[in-house]
Amino acid sequence: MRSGPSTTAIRLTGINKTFDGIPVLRNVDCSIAPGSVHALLGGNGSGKSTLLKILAGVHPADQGGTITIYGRAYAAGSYGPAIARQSGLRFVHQDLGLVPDLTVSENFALESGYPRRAGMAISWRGLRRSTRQSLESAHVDVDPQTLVRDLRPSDRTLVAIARALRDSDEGSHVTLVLDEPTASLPQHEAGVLLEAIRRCQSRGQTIVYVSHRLSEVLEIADRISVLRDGVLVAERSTAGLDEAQIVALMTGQEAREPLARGMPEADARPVLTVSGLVAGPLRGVDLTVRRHEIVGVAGLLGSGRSTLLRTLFGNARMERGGLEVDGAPARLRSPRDAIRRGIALVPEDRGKDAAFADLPLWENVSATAIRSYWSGWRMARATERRDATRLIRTFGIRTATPNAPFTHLSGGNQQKAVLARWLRLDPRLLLLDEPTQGVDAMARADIHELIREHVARGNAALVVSSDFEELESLCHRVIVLRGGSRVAELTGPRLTEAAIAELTQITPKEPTHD
Amino acid sequence: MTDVSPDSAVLPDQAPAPRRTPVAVVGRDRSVAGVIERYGLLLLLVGMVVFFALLPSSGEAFRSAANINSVLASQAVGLTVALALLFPMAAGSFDFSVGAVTATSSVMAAAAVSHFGLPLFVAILLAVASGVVAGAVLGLLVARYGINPFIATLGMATLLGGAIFAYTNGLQISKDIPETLTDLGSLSVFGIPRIVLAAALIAVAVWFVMRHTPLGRHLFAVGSNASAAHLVGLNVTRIKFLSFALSGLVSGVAGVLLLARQGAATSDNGMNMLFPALTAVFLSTIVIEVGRPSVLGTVIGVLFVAVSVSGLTLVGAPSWVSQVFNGAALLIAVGLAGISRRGADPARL
Amino acid sequence: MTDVSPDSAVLPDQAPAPRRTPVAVVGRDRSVAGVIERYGLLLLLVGMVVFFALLPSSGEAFRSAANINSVLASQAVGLTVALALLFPMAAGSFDFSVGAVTATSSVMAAAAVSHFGLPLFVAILLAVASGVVAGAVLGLLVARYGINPFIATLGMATLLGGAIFAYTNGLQISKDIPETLTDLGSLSVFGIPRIVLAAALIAVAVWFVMRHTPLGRHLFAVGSNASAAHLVGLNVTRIKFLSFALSGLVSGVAGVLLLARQGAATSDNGMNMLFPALTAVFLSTIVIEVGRPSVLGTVIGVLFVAVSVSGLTLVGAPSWVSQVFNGAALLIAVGLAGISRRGADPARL
Amino acid sequence: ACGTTASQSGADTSSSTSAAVLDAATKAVESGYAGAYSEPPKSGPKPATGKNIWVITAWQQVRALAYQAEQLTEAATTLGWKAHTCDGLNNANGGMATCVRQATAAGASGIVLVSVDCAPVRQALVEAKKAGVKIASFSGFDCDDPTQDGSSPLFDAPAGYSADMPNLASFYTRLGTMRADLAIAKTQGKAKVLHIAFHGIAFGSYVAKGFADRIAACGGCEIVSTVKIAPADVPNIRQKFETALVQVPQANVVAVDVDHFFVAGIQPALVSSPRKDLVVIGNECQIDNLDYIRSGKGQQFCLGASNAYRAYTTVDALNRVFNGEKIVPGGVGIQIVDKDHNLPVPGAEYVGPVDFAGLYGKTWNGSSR
Ligand SMILES: Nc1ncnc2c1ncn2[C@@H]1O[C@H](COP(=O)(O)OP(=O)(O)OP(=O)(O)O)[C@@H](O)[C@H]1O
Ligand SMILES: Nc1ncnc2c1ncn2[C@@H]1O[C@H](COP(=O)(O)OP(=O)(O)OP(=O)(O)O)[C@@H](O)[C@H]1O
Ligand SMILES: [Mg+2]
Ligand SMILES: [Mg+2]
Repeated sequence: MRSGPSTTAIRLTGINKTFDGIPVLRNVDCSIAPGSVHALLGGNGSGKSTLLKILAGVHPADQGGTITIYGRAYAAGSYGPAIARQSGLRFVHQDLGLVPDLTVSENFALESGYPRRAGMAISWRGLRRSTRQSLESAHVDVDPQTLVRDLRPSDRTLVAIARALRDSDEGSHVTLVLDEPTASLPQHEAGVLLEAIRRCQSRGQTIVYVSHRLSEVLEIADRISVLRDGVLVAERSTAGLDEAQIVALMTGQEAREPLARGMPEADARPVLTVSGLVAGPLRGVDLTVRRHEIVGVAGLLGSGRSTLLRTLFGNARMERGGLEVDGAPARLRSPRDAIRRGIALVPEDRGKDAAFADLPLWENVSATAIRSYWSGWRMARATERRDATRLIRTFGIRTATPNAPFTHLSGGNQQKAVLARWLRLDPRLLLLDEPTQGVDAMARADIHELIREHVARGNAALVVSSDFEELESLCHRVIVLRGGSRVAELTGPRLTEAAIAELTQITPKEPTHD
Repeated sequence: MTDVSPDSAVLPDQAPAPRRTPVAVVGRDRSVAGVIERYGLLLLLVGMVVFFALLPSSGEAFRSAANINSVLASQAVGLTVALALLFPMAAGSFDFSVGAVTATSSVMAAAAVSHFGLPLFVAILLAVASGVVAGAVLGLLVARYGINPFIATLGMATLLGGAIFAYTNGLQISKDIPETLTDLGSLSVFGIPRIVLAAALIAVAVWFVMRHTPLGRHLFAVGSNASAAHLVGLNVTRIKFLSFALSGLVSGVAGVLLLARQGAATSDNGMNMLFPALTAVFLSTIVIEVGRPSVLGTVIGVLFVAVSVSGLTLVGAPSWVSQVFNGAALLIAVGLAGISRRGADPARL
Repeated sequence: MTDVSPDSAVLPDQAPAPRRTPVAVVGRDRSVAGVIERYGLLLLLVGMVVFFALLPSSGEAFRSAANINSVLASQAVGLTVALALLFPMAAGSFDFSVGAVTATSSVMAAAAVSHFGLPLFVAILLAVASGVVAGAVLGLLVARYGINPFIATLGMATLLGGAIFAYTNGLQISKDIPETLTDLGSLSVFGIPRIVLAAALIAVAVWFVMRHTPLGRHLFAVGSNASAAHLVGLNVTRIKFLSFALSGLVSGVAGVLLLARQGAATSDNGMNMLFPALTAVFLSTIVIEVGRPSVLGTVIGVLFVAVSVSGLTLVGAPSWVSQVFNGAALLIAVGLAGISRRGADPARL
Repeated sequence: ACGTTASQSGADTSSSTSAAVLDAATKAVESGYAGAYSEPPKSGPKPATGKNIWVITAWQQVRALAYQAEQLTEAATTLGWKAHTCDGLNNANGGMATCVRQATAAGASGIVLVSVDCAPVRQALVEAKKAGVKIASFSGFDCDDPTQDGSSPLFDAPAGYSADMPNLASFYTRLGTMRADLAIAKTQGKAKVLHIAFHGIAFGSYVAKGFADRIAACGGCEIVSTVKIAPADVPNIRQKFETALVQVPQANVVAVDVDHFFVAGIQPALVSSPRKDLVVIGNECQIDNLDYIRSGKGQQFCLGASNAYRAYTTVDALNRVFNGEKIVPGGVGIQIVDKDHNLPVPGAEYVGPVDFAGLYGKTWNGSSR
């Protein structure tokens, strides 16, 4: 059946999908050449993840479509996860598909199957061994016995990727399908991933890749398909393309010029002063953030960036150190305290720390402001809904209705909703942990604009991002954390993506084989 | 790592099952399937009422004001107990102690007037306070020490049942229960039993708190994702604590109503009030605001069961029929909701 | 070209990558608090056994082999029912029907031999099959139609209770129950009651399935996060269905054991088996593998309650004492776990 | 098998009660007020020595059962035996059988079953018998009773309270018959009865049968509605009762087969009901029900059959079994209790007109001398 070279690895024809009567994909035809790196692009909510889930057999497509994999055609109704797996498809979904209460090795086994002893009992030892090997060959430093819920978000991503890259049942008919794998990965890890993708390609494997990091796409993709509002609007080679052209394809409009970053007033008063902060992995960090200033924090995986933000938000214990907010000493024992002092945190782990998954979107957007709608004797529900609806529009959150449960939103739109929730408070100090993860290029520009406007009104922001390009374009100043302390600060012309990358990277142990 | 929900892990103990997956757009789905899903139980209830009211063998008696009042009044206490359950359920915990707390409160009130000769209003205060204390202790255990609410509340229920028995020695307390109180259980105003009005008042109050105060919204936020609730500045410990304390408060009031209605406090441990209350609250999650427990839904759930008991008694169906009927009705009610939902979205799990 | 500001003391390429320590691994926490949390209930159980064994008023009788066997044997059926609960609980759903299914299966087996004169093994097959069918129906309702498991299983329990009553008319079936079967309930092998061995065998089988087969692990995966499980291609519908079918299977077996043990089938609806089973399963979540139900933990949970009942009976304590004791013991057991956990991690809320 | 059935008995063609029937009922009621007790046996074996017995009750939460256990303990202590009570916990997790087996394990010489019927503990009894434990019943039906499916009997000392009520079935049937006589007499043969029966419990079927049979024999009487309460219905009993009362406005008698049903909801329903003209007859004179009768509201009658006396009779039977002798009936009767007759002082249980303790003491001591 797998004899004879196919000209396409995967061909999707006439794929339609509706949720609750709302069309999400409309008659999508798409083909992917074997051995190519094929990027699937589109704005938030354009249907990329849905398309990939259909390819995974997780969502059934509406009647009429066909999925063809290496020459074998399946009607939409007869396709399922088992077929996808047998056909050599491996996935890293946008929300990873890791089960939090199982160990890393069990999460591997969920997809690759459990090794058995004598055809009966699970061979736990064998599973641990094979998992450790897969993790090692993907350069992921995680104990296979750890529960996934105890991993940091970035490690979770790495684990999911390592699971997809596992080199059991190797073969050229393997297709890797990656949905925004690098959204919250620091540059180094992202680099390792891209390297691995190239290696897979060189083995003849096919890669389908979704990302909002267009530079990355241009770097590795051979071809791109662009979705707009569920319609496939373009499919072409990357040769000769630039980012602006891609954005134009995604939006149907000319790309806007990125705005130059303004410089803060020289004599600005500090909003936040931290001295000798010791918490978790942090070993004495000094930091000042002034009014009108956006300060970036760069560092490696596990360098303590999130811990820094969480400490400043009262959500992690500060073991030692001094903290001043607006010139006055502050003791933040809980997020509540922090919010009272005008601090806001957009956490990096959306699913765990931000999403009220089953509550409607409008309640999610209102979550930080519930009390303010108390009119003395009852909730001003109408006002609350109106305000939420306005914010949904301002932040360009794509949804059928403000009543849609949060989980039904696309990843990027969820992130926008979380941002909206915090920006509406007009906080003095915005703490942003991977603020634009999963957000499309256009919306990211809009969000950057909102942050700049916010800061321009006399506030400040502290931004953690693994996307150094974002740090460069957004921040006035970037500090670099390493080994629990601040090792560098970049400002002005020295603040470039390359400089940040260089400062954060440690002896990049290049993959030795191949 | 600050983790708000301690070891919620695999068990459904923290979040009651219906709220794990959002089943549909809350309150706004106007498709046919959506309407069936949201109003299915109400339609079944109405259908049942019409059926028994028109059936020759039951109709006349069923339609009589006396019977309607009896059906309503008989559910007043049960409804109040179910309302008490709503708070912890909204905040994501089970509370298996509501029945036992209600029973304790009723014994407390009866003992206060009958054994200690305290004035009625003091007795009522004591009874309600006993409910609040029981709730507060549970709140402390669950919210502050992160104890599995199922075991904590079941332990509390067992303990209270034992305490009631130890105190009453299995006898009921019926002497000197003031008529002011029992009148509340027996008399009517404008043809409506007072106790029904009392329960309705409590229902409105609970509805108001759940729907029109920040606390109500906070409860749902904590129930949905405690960690996220903590990070938007809610005091999760306090809110969980309050959910149990409020549950105790309402259970305490239910105990006073129970005494008013029975005219005596029995040594019953109240556990038989638990399942009807749980059923009503769970039924409420498939009505109107699908996916979350609601006051209106609870009222419908309580009536649903009460009407079937009354109607089947009138028809003269043997006991097993009413059991089989109730079982089947539950399955049909939720089945209807489930199937209409599926019809709307075959993709859903 | 890259300008490093003055405060960069350390060179970029020398900083060691921070070694990440996993915060908590199931079954690996070796701190004192962790041990108390994981073994607290076991320690309490051992303490209780020692206490009753040494107490003059109960010691001699309590220590006797006959009493030990009687305590163990008395819990064989209860343990099996609790084990039946484990599957749906692991997969994240409540199952309130296990008791009713057990009762149905025992009536089925008794009716088959007594009323229809079928051979014993056919009767057993029928009984077990009836459990599987009930479980499968529930599985269909919950897994396929997304019906709230609480209402579905409670509806099923009510329905089965009614059906049992309709069939037995409230009477018992005790004629012609074969001795081969009742011997299983009464006799011992090597001094151990056969029924204990049977329950132990079932426990080992359940443990094996839960821990050492993909299906068992898939149950936990679905219970932990159904949508993630769905994303990795697990057939969530099928797994949930199987969890109920397996629960029905084990309940069916429990029914046969019940018949063997009682020597007669009663018209009881089995609901009184539910709470002990639920309690044991919830207690199991605070033992050994904290946060998830386990077979070993369930065994400990069952024994915990059984030993207290036996000991207190021998001491001659009045009924309310054993209730208060049980309630308090539950609270203490989980309280200990909760407090030691807090001690271990001050950052936790 | 319908819960609400109009009487279809052969008597309904004649619409009035014959004088003979009314007369018989009135006589029965008169003797009922007097109390149809006789006396304990005058002779018997001397108390067996070194015995320890286990009293196994269905559920100690039920006050009546706890009281019966106390009385059994007291009687056993009088004989110089050790007595131990075990709570069957309403058979949660087979608690009743557990008790039997625990008693066997603890080396009991005898067990007394209180409200524990044979079938649910059958296998445990078989084991106990093998171990030489003697089995007595205070109020449990033996396995040969039709309600227990009529297999072979297992009790050594089945309950037998008097010569004319030699077994439990006849005892409970008699309670029903007496209630019917009371209803007939109090309505001058025009009883229109709302009958609340306990369905699905062994004794309930006998009580209901005794009642229904007697009413059927009364031409002018009729059971206008029967509400059958199964154990699962007890929580809903008030509503079921109120609904039924609405349906039968013509009823003038409420006959309730179990006193506990009053506590469970019928009493408050009656108290708040506008129907003050009803004759309300309960069953076995539980202590709470005596208070109801005393209060003058709701329940007006109950039928006392001294629990304490029954306890002594049971223990006496067990003593005879220990001594290898035949059981002798005890002489327990049934007495009508109302506001003006036979009501014990407040807070006291009904013990009946006979000094059974003294008489049994004499029997036991006399023979030991
Ligand atoms: N389960 C669901 N129920 C209802 N609507 C859904 C569901 N899943 C996705 N949608 C809707 O389908 C649309 C496409 O979502 P999808 O996740 O495919 O977008 P995406 O292109 O991956 O976006 P992003 O870049 O933000 O990840 C969105 O409007 C979303 O709201
Ligand atoms: N209280 C603590 N004591 C010791 N180690 C801790 C503590 N809190 C967190 N850590 C560890 O410190 C490391 C840094 O975590 P953090 O999430 O702050 O890093 P990060 O730079 O944000 O990494 P990422 O790239 O994953 O977002 C993690 O390995 C975490 O497990
Ligand atoms: Mg997406
Ligand atoms: Mg981080």
